[in-house]
Amino acid sequence: MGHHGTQEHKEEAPVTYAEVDSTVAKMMEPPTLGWYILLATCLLCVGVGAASWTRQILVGIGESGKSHPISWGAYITNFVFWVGIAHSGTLISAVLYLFRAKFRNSIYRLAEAMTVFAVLTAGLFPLIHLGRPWFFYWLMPYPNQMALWPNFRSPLLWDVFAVSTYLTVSATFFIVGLIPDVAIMRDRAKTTFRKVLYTVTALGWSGSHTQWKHYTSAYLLFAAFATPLVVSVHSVVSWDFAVSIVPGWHATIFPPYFVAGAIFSGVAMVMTLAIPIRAVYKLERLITLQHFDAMSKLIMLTSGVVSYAYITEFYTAWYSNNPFERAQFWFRPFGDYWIAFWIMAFCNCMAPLALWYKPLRTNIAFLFVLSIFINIGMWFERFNIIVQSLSHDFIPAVWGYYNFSWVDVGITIGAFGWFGMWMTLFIKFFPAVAIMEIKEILPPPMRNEHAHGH
Amino acid sequence: MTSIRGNKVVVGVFSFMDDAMNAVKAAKAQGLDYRVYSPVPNHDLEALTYPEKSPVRFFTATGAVAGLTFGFALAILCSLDYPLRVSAKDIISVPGFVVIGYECTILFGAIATLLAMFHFCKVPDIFRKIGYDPRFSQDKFGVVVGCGAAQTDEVSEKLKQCGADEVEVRNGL
Amino acid sequence: MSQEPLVSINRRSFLKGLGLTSAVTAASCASDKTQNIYSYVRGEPEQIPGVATWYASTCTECTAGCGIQVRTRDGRAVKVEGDPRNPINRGGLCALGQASLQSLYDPDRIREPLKRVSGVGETARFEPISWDEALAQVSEALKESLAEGKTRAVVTGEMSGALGDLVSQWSKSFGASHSMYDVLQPTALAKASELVFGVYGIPEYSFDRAEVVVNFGADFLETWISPVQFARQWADSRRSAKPVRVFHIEPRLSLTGASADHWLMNKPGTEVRVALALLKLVLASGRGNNLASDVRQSLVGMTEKVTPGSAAAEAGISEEKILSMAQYLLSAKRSLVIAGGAAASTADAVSLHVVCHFLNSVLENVGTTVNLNRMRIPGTSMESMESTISAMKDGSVAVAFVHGANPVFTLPSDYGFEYALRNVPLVVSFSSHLDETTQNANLVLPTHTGLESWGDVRMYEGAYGLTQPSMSPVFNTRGLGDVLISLAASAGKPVSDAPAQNFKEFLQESWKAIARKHGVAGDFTKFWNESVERGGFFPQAEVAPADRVRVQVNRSVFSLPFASVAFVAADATGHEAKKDEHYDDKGPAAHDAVPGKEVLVFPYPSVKSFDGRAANRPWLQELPDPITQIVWDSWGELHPSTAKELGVAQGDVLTVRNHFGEVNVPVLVSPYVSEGMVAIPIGQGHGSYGRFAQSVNTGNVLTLIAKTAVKDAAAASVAPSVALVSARAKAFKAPGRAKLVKTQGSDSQHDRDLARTRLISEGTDGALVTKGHNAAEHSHDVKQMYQQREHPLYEWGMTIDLAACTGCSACVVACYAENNIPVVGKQRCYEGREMSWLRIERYYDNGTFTNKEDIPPPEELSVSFVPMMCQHCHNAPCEPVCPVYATYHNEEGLNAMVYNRCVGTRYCSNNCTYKVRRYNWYDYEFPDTLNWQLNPDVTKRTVGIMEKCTFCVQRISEARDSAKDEGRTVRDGEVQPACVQSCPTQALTFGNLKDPHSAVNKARDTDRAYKVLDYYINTQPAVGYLERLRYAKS
Amino acid sequence: MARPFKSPITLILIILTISLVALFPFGSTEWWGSPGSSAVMAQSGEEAYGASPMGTYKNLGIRDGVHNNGQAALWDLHIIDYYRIFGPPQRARGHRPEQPIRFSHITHVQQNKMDCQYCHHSVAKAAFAAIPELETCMGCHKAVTSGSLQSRGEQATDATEKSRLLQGAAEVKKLEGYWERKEPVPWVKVHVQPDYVHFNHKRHVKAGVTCQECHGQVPNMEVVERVSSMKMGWCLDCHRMKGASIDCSTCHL
Repeated sequence: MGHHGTQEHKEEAPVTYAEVDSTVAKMMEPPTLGWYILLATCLLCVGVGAASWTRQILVGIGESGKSHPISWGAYITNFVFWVGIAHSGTLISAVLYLFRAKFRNSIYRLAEAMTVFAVLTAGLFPLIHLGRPWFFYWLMPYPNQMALWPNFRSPLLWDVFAVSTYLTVSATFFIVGLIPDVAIMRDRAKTTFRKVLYTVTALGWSGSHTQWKHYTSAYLLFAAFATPLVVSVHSVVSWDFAVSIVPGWHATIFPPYFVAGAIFSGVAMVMTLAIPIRAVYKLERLITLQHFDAMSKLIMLTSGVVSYAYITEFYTAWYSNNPFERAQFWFRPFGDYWIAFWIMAFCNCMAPLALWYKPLRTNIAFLFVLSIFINIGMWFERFNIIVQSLSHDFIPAVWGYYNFSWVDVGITIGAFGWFGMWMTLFIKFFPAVAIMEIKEILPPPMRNEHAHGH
Repeated sequence: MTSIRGNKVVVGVFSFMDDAMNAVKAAKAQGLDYRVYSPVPNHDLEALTYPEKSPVRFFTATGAVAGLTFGFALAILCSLDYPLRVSAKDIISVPGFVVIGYECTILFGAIATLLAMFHFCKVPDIFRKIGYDPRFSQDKFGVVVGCGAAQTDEVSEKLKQCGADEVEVRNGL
Repeated sequence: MSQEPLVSINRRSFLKGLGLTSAVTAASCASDKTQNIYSYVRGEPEQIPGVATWYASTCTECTAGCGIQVRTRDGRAVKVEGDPRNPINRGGLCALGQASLQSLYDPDRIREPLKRVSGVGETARFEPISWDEALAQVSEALKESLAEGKTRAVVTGEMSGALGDLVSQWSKSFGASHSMYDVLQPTALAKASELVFGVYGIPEYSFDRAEVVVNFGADFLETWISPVQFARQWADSRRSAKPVRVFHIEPRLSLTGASADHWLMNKPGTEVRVALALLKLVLASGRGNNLASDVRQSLVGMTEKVTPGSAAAEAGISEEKILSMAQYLLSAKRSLVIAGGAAASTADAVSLHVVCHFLNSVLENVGTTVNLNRMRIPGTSMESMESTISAMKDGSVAVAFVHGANPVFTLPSDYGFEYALRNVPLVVSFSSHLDETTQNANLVLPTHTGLESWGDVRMYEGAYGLTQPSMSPVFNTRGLGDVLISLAASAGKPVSDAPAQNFKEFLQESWKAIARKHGVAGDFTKFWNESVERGGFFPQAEVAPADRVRVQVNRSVFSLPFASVAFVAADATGHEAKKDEHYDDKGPAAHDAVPGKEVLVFPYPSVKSFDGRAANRPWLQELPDPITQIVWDSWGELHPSTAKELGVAQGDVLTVRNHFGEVNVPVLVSPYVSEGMVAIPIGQGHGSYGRFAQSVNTGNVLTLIAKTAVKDAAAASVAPSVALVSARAKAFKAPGRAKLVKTQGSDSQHDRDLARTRLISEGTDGALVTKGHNAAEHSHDVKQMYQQREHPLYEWGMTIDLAACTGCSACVVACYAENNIPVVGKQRCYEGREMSWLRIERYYDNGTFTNKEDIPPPEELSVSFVPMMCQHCHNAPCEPVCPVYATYHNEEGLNAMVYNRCVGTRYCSNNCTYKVRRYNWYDYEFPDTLNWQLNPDVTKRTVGIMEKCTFCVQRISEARDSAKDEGRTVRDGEVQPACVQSCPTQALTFGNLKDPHSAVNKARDTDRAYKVLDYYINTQPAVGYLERLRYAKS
Repeated sequence: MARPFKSPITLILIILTISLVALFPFGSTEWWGSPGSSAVMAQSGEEAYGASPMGTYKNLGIRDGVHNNGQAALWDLHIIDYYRIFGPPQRARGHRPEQPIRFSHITHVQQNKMDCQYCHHSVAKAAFAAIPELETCMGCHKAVTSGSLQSRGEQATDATEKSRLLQGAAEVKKLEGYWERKEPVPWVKVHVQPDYVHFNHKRHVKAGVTCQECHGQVPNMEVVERVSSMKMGWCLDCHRMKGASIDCSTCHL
């Protein structure tokens, strides 16, 4: 800590503490009509999702498009998609923190919020997907009159632990990071509502030297804990598949492949969120083009890893001479769902190649379009893995098709609405850009520059 | 050291960090208790005010170890409590339980860290902020020096000398 | 099973029948409500609540006469199983017989006597009427008709035994005509026997004694004569050291054809030419000296004009095949030549049967594989039907009774049966179901089904099956016999010398005669009780087949037509000439103006719907047709080239129309039907009969068929049977698409080694050698990651012999019945949500070991059936993935499934290699009265729960329970899951793998044993398969 | 600033203790010695629970002899269990429904010394312990008619005895009514088990489990009451104790 970010603003006047405060505070000014429309849209989507889920519970899980043999479909696709989205948030907030990558500070809050809300969204899917969601608590190891415990050998139970740990740790990390910023808001608040809200949520933070001491120490430790989670959570999610024997799932490459894919999709999602927020709230001086360049490079890297993993899957299938694997990987590009495969290949492997052309890495419009492409591509990647593998496995007599249903679509829309709803509320009520951490990379105000040790 | 509690405190509001640091040095020299409020944590400030390492890390380690133990114990004991065979797997399938142990390590470690941090930072504590000023969270530095009622003028003077924009004498809590 | 008996339970919200004396309670539909316990008012000595009672009886679904055992729980029949003591079926039972319960509990059954108040046919409306009132009306009408000098007619289905006697005696005393009709009765075969052997009847065939069978289309594993008996014989031979070699010649691949070694697809109507060519070749080799020389001479003359080459050309099969068939027939010690099924039901069916009979005579099969001592005498007579119909049309019939037959549906419409019925002032239907014929009745007096009534079946001289009621009647119905006796009594016309008060007494009287005939000495009551307990009386069951070799040729036989059947266009069949004002012309007036191309209509019976009588049974509707794998539908099978000509593709709707009628069937393209024809199963497309039958609204294919006069005067003026394959019709694409629901994903096994076939060929020394997979190729030494588990007492396992599996799907229906598997309907099946725990996979291969991805051409075809259920793998992939232990491995080697623990993650289904787990996507309802059948020993499953084959764990539990009572372990064979029990060929064996002497272990002690996919994924299933056997194509 | 703990070791110990306390639920069932499920039901029911308390009813509370006082496992946390919050009282201990005829086990079993299996005759023969047929009731009540009870009641001198007899007469009258109408009595179920539990009375009776271990001292009940929770943990506890099978598919087929 204590590094100075002055070189980032060479051409312009240096950013001051006060400017950071006022820029961020501006974001939190009373909502505009546009914000209300956005929130209403999100709530409408949540309503669609809730109605779909209600229908599914009342009529039967069969209202979703799953069938025999495709017992997992859109819900698990969404689950993996949202867990994946979460990952880059943790990567940016924790891993880059440990690596002291300064470009993280202005986008990390957004990324971390995205993480928490994405996990919050993802966490719904295992519930939605259950046939008897009212018994979800049987997956928890709680002492009960049945004298029964869950099966700790099941990858799904690992999921329960991994996702709940992830949610807890990332939420903790997120909230702890928010505390000093909420304290700022508390001290600037003008309305009683906000005053009360921030007074309570700031927990009485004062920024005294002992608090900072323990805070920075704890923050580093949180980052240290969150970092292995980046690798482990999606590895565990990938084991849901890799530990099984379904051709197309049973692959040792899955954990790194999933982690890379998660970061890939997450960074894309950060871009999708950051670009409009930056434009609307005029954060150009806080979130600069250098940030986008850095993120673009991350996308290039992870896109490369993901593409390599795709190729490896095909190569492994061919080289193994296993008839089931071979059939599966022939089926993917040329079978019933060829269109899903080629969407994935285009969005995830081909489109990001454009970033090798440097000007595009700072072309905001292009990046926005690309990030949406990647989001779509990554959704289809999961769809391909889950649905394609299941529809074409060992016994040809039971090969089948996935029948996408309106409930599937409704719940997917609901998930986006749910996520959007939290994001929308968040940017209005809490600082979506980390004030304290941006200040941290600015030079502290000094009467005598030379007295400063660096 | 005289505690800042129960005595008078002198609050100095500083625009510049080096001024604030000088004030701290002065307070330290006089053996007065002090507290510094700053908008951001700072290395130099920290070296001056709290040179020791934070004890939070011990809690973290303890939590992590406890989590590891708990995770494995939970998985193993639950499996033994009602031993049911699945496939040909052993009742105690250590490879699978590693995941549980690992996740619990992180979970417990993180929670222990959080609790320790709250403990040491004395939060949540919404109202008891001695000598606090809302500007301290934004762009001002605050040095709060505790002293006897008799010393207030002297200390105020000293803080002004160090470059305080404002100096105020308040009651300690 | 809940804790207490006689309690209405939730999903099993059926009314517990409490015998005659006690009332029943309506069901409470939620377990949270107060539950009541109702006890019997009076105890039934043989019934302990919660303990099953079994009744021996005889199946009355078809005329084969299989023995059954009916399991009843608390006064309700819940399961029908084949009786192992019966000499006909020896324990197996077909799908139709298994589903007889759904006829008993049919929600659309007629529940009380009805009187038609308005409309007729499809517009008929009925109102309830009391039995007394109805019987009074019938009595009155009978009296009036006798006074007016009009006649009476009784039309029944095929009927034997005491009921048959009673009906004919009744008819005699009331001066009524009695005619029987059953569309599938091989009456042409009986006629041919009369012409060749001098006895009218169907000989008993022994497939197990033959070395070579040449079969012209007889579906002896499906519906022909006695399919369960034949299937067992065939399978016994296939498992023996010298398996019977079957040549099957037919225009459309049938289930029976699929099991043949050599399936030859011929052009329809050419069978007789191939048979003649065979006869020629056989005679040419000098055989036939056992015949009178002039007969032999006539035969030679008969075959003069045919050569193997010409026959081959006409039939569209290769000449070598004919030559090799003849060669095999000649070299076999015993052989069998048969004809039957749809392929042999042409207008010239008698000719074909005659040639087959001659072939059997010349090959000296009569007395060995063809038994003339055990003739079944079909009562069906087209002659009598025709005269009855014309009498009805004349208006000379005043009262007509119909029972056990649905001629409006099964008789070709130009017989005008429906019109004839409408011409009768009082039509009384004794049907249990509101079928098409009953819709034309004035009075409906519902009768019992076979499971509620007394009766007997005479299979042949020396085999008498006895039917006893296994439960009190479900509805307000009466037995036909009782009704007739009471009518006779009220009219003062006793039906026998010793007037019986009811039909049971009449039956006992007739059994006294049987006892006398077979010299049973002693107390009749003892004989009767023994027979009831045994389900019949089988004095000659063990007697060796006939020694009576009798050829009494009616010389007119040589003047029969032996040419290929010429199928003339519909408008040229002489229909116009026959058409009278009564005939209701459904077709367009100007047939020629109809677009489309002429095709031959090929209706065929199937195990699913038989002749249509089983159409309202949801189990059978949801049962995938073993060949097409289609559920809940009818279809028109077309050869790809014919489909192309007609411009239709799979899933299009095809209108098939001629002067007589019209059907609209979904197109199913298959290379295994002959060109230029459309094959449509009989039995679907009911206009009335019940909700399930009517859900298939394609139209009845039999309406397309015309009655055909026999061209040859020498035989008979009336064709002895309906010529199913005779009509041509215009076919064209109808608008719209049909939802053809096929439950099987891919027809090919994609070289995956699921169903293995072992080829049998003759070694150099003439001994048979089988060539299977290279054992070394598939044996593998897998290093186990985990220690293999121990099974302290039992390790349940199953062995499935693919060489004996015919794909008949009886096991599937048995599984539905035993395990309360819900029927989900067409739409859910379309979505892939059928619930069947056991499926029969059908693969088209080419019989070699390098299976191609595509299905093979007809001449290379080798069909495999793989019954696939939970394999109870020792390394089960489904178990470790369940987060809540809803599925786990118990120490008896079962892959146990705890339904109530399941939260529905469905991971187990994903991870199941065999995809045998089924998920409750919805809460499935059993419509009222069908729910009476539910097995109370099986746990209910609600929405969101995974279910699967449990090896009928409730039966294992029951056996374990009784073993514990007796302080022993479970005996080998004591536990038989429903599928194993039902299998007509005993292809499935179940038992304890721990016991080295158990049947299941012995069965798999062969080099044919393998386990599906185990080689690839080491699941170590408890279900072992034995490779299918097939003679190498020569 | 003051440190709350002198050394981190103290803290480590405290946290370890807390986490081990959290593991205490395992103490409820003896995980360290779970018997394999292969063991056949032990024949030692009587030894474990003492002889059948037939003949000594008067001194016993209705819970006496009930396994584990009718409680399920120690950790019977109904708070989270569906059936306790939303479930029916029929599944809970203390369920004591009103019956169509106020049949008194005290009168029949305690006073008239009838054996359980005289009426519940199928208990050792079948999974179900049958409710007696009306015919069985009438076997005695042909002699002990409502009329006879009525006249005895009218003649009785003791007030308790009198009211008891008169009430009995009224109840027997109801019974006679059912018998005349040939109608079964709609008894209300007291011991309701969910459909997925396949309890077999015969096996338990043959293994020497007394009726009282589950049903309590029915002879002492004027109105039959459910004294045991009959929850899975409760069943399992006894099964584990007696070495009976704890294989899921023993009860959940």
